[in-house]
Amino acid sequence: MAENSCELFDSGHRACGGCGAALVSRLLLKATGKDVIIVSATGCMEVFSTPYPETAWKVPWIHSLFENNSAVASGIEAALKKQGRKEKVVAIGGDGSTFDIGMLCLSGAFERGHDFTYICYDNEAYMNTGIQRSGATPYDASTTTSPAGKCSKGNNRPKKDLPQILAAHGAPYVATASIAYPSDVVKKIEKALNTPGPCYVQIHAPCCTGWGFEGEKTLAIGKLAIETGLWVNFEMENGVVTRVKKVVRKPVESYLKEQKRFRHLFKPKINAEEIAKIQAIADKNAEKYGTDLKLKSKSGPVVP
Amino acid sequence: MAENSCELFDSGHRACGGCGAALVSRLLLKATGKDVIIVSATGCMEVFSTPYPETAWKVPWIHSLFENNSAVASGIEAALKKQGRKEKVVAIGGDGSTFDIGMLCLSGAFERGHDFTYICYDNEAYMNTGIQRSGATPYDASTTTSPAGKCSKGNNRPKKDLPQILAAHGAPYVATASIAYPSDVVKKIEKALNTPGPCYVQIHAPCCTGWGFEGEKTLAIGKLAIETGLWVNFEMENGVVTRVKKVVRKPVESYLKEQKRFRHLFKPKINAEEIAKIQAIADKNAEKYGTDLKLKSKSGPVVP
Amino acid sequence: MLEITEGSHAVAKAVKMSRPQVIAAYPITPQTHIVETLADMVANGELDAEYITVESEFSALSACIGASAAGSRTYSATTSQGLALMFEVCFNVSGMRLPIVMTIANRALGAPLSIWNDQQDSISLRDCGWIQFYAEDNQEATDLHYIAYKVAESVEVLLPAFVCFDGFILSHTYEPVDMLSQEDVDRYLPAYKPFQKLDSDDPISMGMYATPEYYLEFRYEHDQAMKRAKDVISKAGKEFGEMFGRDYSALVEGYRLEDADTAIVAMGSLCGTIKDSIDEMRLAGKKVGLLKIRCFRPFPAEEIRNALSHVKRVAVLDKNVSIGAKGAVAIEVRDALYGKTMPVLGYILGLGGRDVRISDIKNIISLAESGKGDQFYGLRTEVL
Amino acid sequence: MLEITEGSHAVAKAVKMSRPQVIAAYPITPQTHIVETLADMVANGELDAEYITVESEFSALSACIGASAAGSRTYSATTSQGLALMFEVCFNVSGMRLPIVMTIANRALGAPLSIWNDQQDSISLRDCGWIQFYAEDNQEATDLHYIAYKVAESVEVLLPAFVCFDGFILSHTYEPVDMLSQEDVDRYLPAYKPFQKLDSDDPISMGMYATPEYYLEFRYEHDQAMKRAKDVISKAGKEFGEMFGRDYSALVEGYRLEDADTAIVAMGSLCGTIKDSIDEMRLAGKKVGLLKIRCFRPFPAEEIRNALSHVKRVAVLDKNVSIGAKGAVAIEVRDALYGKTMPVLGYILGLGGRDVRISDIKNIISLAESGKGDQFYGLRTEVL
Amino acid sequence: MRELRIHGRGGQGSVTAAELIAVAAFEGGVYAQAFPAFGVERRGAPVQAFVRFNDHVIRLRSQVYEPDYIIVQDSTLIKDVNVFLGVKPGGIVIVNSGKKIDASVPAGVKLITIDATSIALEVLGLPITNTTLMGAFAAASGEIKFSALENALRHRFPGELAEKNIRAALKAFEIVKGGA
Amino acid sequence: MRELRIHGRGGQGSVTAAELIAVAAFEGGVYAQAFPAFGVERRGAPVQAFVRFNDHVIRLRSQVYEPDYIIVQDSTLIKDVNVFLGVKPGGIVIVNSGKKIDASVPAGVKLITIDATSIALEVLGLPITNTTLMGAFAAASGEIKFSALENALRHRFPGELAEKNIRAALKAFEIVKGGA
Amino acid sequence: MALGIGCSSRPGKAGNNKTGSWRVFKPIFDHDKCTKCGMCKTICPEGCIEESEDDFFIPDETYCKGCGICAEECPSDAITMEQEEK
Amino acid sequence: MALGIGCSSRPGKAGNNKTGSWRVFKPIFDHDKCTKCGMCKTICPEGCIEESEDDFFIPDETYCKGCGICAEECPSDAITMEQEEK
Ligand SMILES: Cc1ncc(C[n+]2csc(CCOP(=O)(O)OP(=O)(O)O)c2C)c(N)n1
Ligand SMILES: Cc1ncc(C[n+]2csc(CCOP(=O)(O)OP(=O)(O)O)c2C)c(N)n1
Ligand code: SF4
Ligand code: SF4
Ligand code: SF4
Ligand code: SF4
Ligand code: SF4
Ligand code: SF4
Ligand SMILES: [Mg+2]
Ligand SMILES: [Mg+2]
Repeated sequence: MAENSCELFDSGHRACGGCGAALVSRLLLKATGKDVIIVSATGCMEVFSTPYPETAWKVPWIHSLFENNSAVASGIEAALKKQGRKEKVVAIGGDGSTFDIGMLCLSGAFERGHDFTYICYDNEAYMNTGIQRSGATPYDASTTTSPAGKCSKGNNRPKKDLPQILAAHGAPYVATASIAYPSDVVKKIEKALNTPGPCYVQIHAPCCTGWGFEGEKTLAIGKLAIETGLWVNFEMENGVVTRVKKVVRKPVESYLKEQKRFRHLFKPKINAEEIAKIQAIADKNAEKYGTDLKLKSKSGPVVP
Repeated sequence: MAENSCELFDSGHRACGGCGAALVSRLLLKATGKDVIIVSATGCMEVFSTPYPETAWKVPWIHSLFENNSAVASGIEAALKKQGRKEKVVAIGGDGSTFDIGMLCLSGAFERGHDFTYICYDNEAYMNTGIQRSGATPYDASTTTSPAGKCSKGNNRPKKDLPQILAAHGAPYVATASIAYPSDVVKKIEKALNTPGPCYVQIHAPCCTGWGFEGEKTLAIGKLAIETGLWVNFEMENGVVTRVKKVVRKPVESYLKEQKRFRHLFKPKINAEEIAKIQAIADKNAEKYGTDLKLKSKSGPVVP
Repeated sequence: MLEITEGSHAVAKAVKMSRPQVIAAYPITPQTHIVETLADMVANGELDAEYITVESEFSALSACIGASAAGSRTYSATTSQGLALMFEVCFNVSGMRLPIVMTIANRALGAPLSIWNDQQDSISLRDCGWIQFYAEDNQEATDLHYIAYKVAESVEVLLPAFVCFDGFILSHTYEPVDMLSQEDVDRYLPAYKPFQKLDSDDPISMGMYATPEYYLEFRYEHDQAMKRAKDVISKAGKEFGEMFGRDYSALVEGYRLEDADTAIVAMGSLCGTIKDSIDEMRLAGKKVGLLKIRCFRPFPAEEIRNALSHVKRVAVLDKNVSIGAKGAVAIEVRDALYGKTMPVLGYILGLGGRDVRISDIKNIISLAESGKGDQFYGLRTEVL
Repeated sequence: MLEITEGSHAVAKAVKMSRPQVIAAYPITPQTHIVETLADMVANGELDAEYITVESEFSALSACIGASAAGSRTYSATTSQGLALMFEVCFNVSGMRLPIVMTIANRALGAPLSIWNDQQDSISLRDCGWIQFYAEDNQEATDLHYIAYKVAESVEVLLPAFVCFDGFILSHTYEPVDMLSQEDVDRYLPAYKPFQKLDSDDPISMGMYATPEYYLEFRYEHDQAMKRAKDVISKAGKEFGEMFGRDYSALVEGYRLEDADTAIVAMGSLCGTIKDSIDEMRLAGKKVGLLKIRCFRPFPAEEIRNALSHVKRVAVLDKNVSIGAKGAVAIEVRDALYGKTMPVLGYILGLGGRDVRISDIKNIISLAESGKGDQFYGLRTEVL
Repeated sequence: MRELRIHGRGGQGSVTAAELIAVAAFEGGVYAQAFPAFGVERRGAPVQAFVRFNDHVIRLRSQVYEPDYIIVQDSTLIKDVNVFLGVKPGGIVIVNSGKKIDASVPAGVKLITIDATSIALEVLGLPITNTTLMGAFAAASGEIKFSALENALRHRFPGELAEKNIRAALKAFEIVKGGA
Repeated sequence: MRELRIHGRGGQGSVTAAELIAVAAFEGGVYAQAFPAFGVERRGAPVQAFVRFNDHVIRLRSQVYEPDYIIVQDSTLIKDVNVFLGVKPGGIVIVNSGKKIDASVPAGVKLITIDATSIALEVLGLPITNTTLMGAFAAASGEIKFSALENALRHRFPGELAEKNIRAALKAFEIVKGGA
Repeated sequence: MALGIGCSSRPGKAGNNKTGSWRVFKPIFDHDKCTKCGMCKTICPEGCIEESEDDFFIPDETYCKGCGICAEECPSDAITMEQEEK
Repeated sequence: MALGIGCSSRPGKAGNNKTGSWRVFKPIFDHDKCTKCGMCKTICPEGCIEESEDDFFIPDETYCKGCGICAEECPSDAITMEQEEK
């Protein structure tokens, strides 16, 4: 048995091969070290890591429900404060638990200003239950509850802007990251842990099973999301964007066409109109966050 | 019996004399007219207007719970759409139901983009249950769950910025108003009703009982809130502030000292430190929204 | 037409043919296949309904309240944690007398979390004023949806209904189901005519609060409606039988019970396994029979009393437990039989997906014969 | 020391003296005075606890989970809609075996909304694996909090507990209560020593999920803990009696029951009115007695059976109804008495704040004597 | 067992009056129980509160239907609420009024009117009559000693406020004692 | 009643195979029941699915413990899972493998190995073996007619995909038929 | 009277609750000062100020709670609150 | 074995689940190409790549699911995936 003492997240967990969320678990514990208490919401991560009695977590870990990790974390933080203990408190949940069903507890905990870090591993749908749409599902992605079909082009709502929403709650530190850039993930989590008050880090965690690509491409897909501007890596401090990952942008097709969830945009024939809408989302992101790397040449943003 | 056909909100309701929320009900129905369906959350307004069988509402009205008016409204909107009906849908709730316990359903409904208007009558605490703190309670206000005391100066959190939060949800129209300016309230509700998608209007509704002032002062207190910059009347369209009520600002004391909930800041002795913090909140509001009316003289903002 | 299909798909088809106008549901294992199928039907234009992808079960059922109050036929589905999260809303729906139908793909309730089958979820909502049907197989699960709508919407009743079927065990099982045609369904279940609705041309206030002057009477009326539902269910079940050959007029159903010494009482898919067990035991000369409870709310106390009056002993199988007491079915069956003298013994089994086999049923009969009961059955003592 | 005080204040003082380290609660009538008093104590430095003003009951109890799991003694209070909203969390707390104590100021459940008293709220959570105490008066309400913590935290039990007392009727009533001193409480209820906790020096995973290999056994263990709680309650109640003169060792308590022909069974504040009624009826020569159920979970079936074996008839008063069935207490009492022959009749009364008077109790005894029961009592037929 | 019903309006302190009367009675060795008519009434709306007095523990939890004593905080209530409903023969009704009451009290019931508003305005500077009427009640009923009332008021209100209320109560106490 | 157990890995289509076998059996007039071993298994993890065949309605709802037939989609499973557990004497085990299996089958049980992966790769261009193994099962068990299998596949998969799968299944069918 | 199914009711009964009885002070309108601006009607939380035939505004005593807002807000100081003798 | 109260457990048992059995392809590390950059270890979702005594990186076959990420991401193309014969 791999008794690897530096590795706080154990092998033997049940994630799909190539799971982005599993990598989040590992990076998270790398950032926190052992003096942490993790509160996990129901979802893939909880399910693949904690069938009784085989927990993969070597730090204190608790799961209660799908909707309440922020509230459980609030209670832990209060107890630690009362007991004079110094562990950091981290709540982690998937996008479903974070964007949707957990919003009540999340909004409440941020409003109250507890000192904890909330991590959302964002695989852009409810994966554990079989790939249903969440508030984080991108525009036009086909899921089992937003299927592409004769009268549907997939999910018809834009991705909810949770970082902005939590920044509007007065969160001192809000950041986005991607497992495609592991050290950036670790750095941002560390920064969140060391910032007093409720902090939020949303980590893009591609899901081979749910998005429809081969497991080996997990990081590659994550990179493409950033390179096309459909995912922006940034930091916000006290509501102000302070750091953005700049890129030389690629057209969104290069990201979309790699994934089954967008296949209906290409087959039976290319749906240029919808792809243009998605391109517009990327363009808006780029503009809003100023992600475009100005090349030395004066040709402007490299959007074809 | 007053059978007043133009008046869609009936006399005989049980609000305290001088209730700001009661005035909101009346102004709301003035703005909506009869072709509307109202969804009301539990709270003072629901309780003072609908003890069986004495409803004060002459338009279709439904109450289900304290936390779900947005979701009920979502269902109504969907049903009307399916049935090809044209009534407007309005969800209304107090600040407790809106800022706190209703956040799950509210955030979900805004994320899904239903075509309805959400009205929050903001009396800055849970009044129906006896003046407990909500996420909308202003800094330092003494309530029964954030009482001023030896170790407490009242509510220790700033007011949650729900307009900004809902704007970050992509709401096309978000506005604040005050019963102190009745026609502005009506105008903003009308605008919200006529803007497709989920719109939000937050109406300052001073509560004589909960804040501790005489009922006749309800509008006067509302005006003071605006004149001191502790409440800002503004409109946001697609996330951008498009209109702000400008004022010649008064110091916050003039507002605070009129209300029992802030009495501990003045008695037994003036707590200048805390008042300065509240003044800073007003100053920040003024700066953020640009509320200060520049007088002809070049003396700058009239903040002493 | 007899076709072989997954339970969830059969249910989804039945729902579709019931022509709901608004569907609001939130995914949860093992209910997902139902709502995914419905989403697909909507996406492909096969079902002309508003499908609301809510952010939680709390909103799912709340949106149903809105839609139903606005006069649309309304549907949802859930299970376990999802149903638990709806608890407050469930009491609300029934008290508001909105005839919503909701499928429950029965699953255990946490903690500990379990996605597997038992009936704790719907059983623990037995007070909430909804009709509760339990299906033995996917044929019943399917048919009960039509009946549920018909009963729920009847003016004598005006109550919401759960159609419960065992998660995975039925929901994920392919088996032959005789599906009605749309025309058949339309004949049986005509277009929805709401008793009252939110309508600006005829405004009413719904969901008002009741002072002590009125509250007791509202609860009484609610309870009376549930009691009236018994007859309405019988009639609707009979009519169904007359039209389509499968009679559901009985709220409880006996199997080889007439001459039985030992009666088993059970609900849901367990009944199938029990029937096979009974056949085997009968071959071995044991006079065992089954009383299946198809409708748990309204509770058919009299029917149970009549059906069991002649047996020597009763073994009640519960896929639930009221911690600190017993299984809920056992408690209520004993209540129904109060005054009788034969032993009525309860067995709590199959919780959280623990498989129940023919041999288990036989063991239980042995236990019952030796007077042992009111216990958990099937414990792996090695892990205790 | 005997002092006259409001029920809610007495409870708040008892809570304070129990030294909770974390309190998370959400206001709801008629629980508010308790949590307001606690907030005030914290604001004035009389109580050194973290007081979390959560945004909902769902979070209130969830925060308690976190605090309790992190090793702090934890408290909450709620009622009605608030408790209903906690339903899913309640099952979670108990399954996670966290010894949280929560006061329930009993109130009716909507729809229709009602802020007034009955016991539908906690009764409808009877499956959820919490200990349930019901107080007759504010003395009991107060004392039961110490006992609740002691029992809940005992290693043989490790279960959460509701202390239920009737909303308004007790919570808002001033009456004399003998309050313990802090020293007394500290002697009876020592500082909290968690059985296990989240701790980076000794990490564990809590709230894992259970596959079908384990789930049944976890539920069994939960049920066993509840059964063990019976003895632990008796012991803790006896110890309380020995230390402070009020003995709570019995889970059920008789009043003039020894020679009664007719026994009334009831819970909560109704018992006071019933006792006065019994005294009057006794004067008129009627042999009536009361069996008060103080602890409804674990359900004291044997104790009830023993206490009632000699009576000629039983009238069970329920301030709740399982719609489509009966009152929950009546059902379980009949279950407990199964095999007996005296009539056991149920009366559903006092819902949503309908006042219950001595004359009502007398009427019910008449009804019971004439064999009429299993009905709602006290309907205003003029509004039906 | 004796029972008292207090009629007032939301905001007039009827519930506080009931509580303080119970506290005072308890100090005098009487077992007392005080509770409001539970409702959702808001400022201005008619409300009620109750007190029971007994020699031993009070177990009864129903509302009060046949009071021995009635206090009416505001004579304007008489028009809208049947404040005398159920009063026991031999009972005492205390009405705050500066004028004669034209409503007819049931036979055998003693009616005391006292201008508590004027007293309160004079002594407290506010038209808050609940404590004043407590003094009247103490004098009329004999259920509570004035000294106990003093203690109860001192316990509830801080410093000078308590003293003022005591003075108002005493004034009413003396008027009623004198008049009786 | 006959029972079949299919062993595979998450993502290999074992549940689909069970369903389609049931569909085909049903077409042949047999009452069939198919269901997965309900679990939380993810892509790659060992999974199971079951089919029952009967002449009349199947009421039994327990899992399959003593199968008449076993299909093993992936011979690497044999090392980690006891795939032969409970197999009935006289039963048939079909293992996808290009090589001889070294695991010992219980006595009286017929072992058929077939290189479904190669067939699938060849015909479908993908190593997805479930449909191929259905063909082998049809031939070995006689529970389903090949024509019924064809219909089931055509019903489930669109156009050319169905035809390809049918070709793969047929190839396996013929191999097993030939070998049998 | 039958109960409204699900605790529902048609409008029209709120007026049964005559909130005029709550009143301690009563607004007295001075028509000489009144400019008929209508503000009082707009802001009365009871909605109980009516326009009379001659365009003046008068409170409906059946419902006026005497809150005094109209008096406070009347731009012409045309309303005064007087303690009421009932 | 007694159940962990409340479905709790100490760490250490996850490894009982030998996910190596899920593997179809197997990563082969070419130590000649390897620059010892450590990327593979960082990004393996199984956390099953170890640094050996000689600073090279090797996958733990007991747990490696054969996802191929390491091969895909290795900056030196030092890892190749091969179908495994078990
Ligand atoms: C109240 C409740 N509703 C639904 C579920 C079912 N459920 C469990 S996990 C899950 C989806 C999780 O999605 P997400 O949070 O995005 O995590 P992921 O599985 O994608 O990692 C759902 C719907 C539940 N456990 N509880
Ligand atoms: C689930 C639930 N929790 C608590 C309550 C109790 N409650 C009813 S209204 C209310 C406060 C309402 O506050 P707000 O929304 O601000 O309206 P207001 O009363 O101030 O007008 C509370 C806490 C409830 N009805 N339901
Ligand atoms: S479904 Fe996606 S998120 Fe879940 S374990 Fe598999 S790869 Fe990871
Ligand atoms: S408490 Fe405040 S909000 Fe409620 S009715 Fe009275 S004045 Fe209006
Ligand atoms: S507000 Fe004053 S001036 Fe205007 S209409 Fe009313 S009374 Fe007349
Ligand atoms: S006093 Fe108040 S209630 Fe009366 S008319 Fe004026 S504003 Fe309306
Ligand atoms: S990623 Fe490649 S080069 Fe880097 S350590 Fe691993 S095998 Fe070597
Ligand atoms: S193939 Fe995947 S699981 Fe195996 S070592 Fe490489 S990254 Fe880790
Ligand atoms: Mg997700
Ligand atoms: Mg409020």
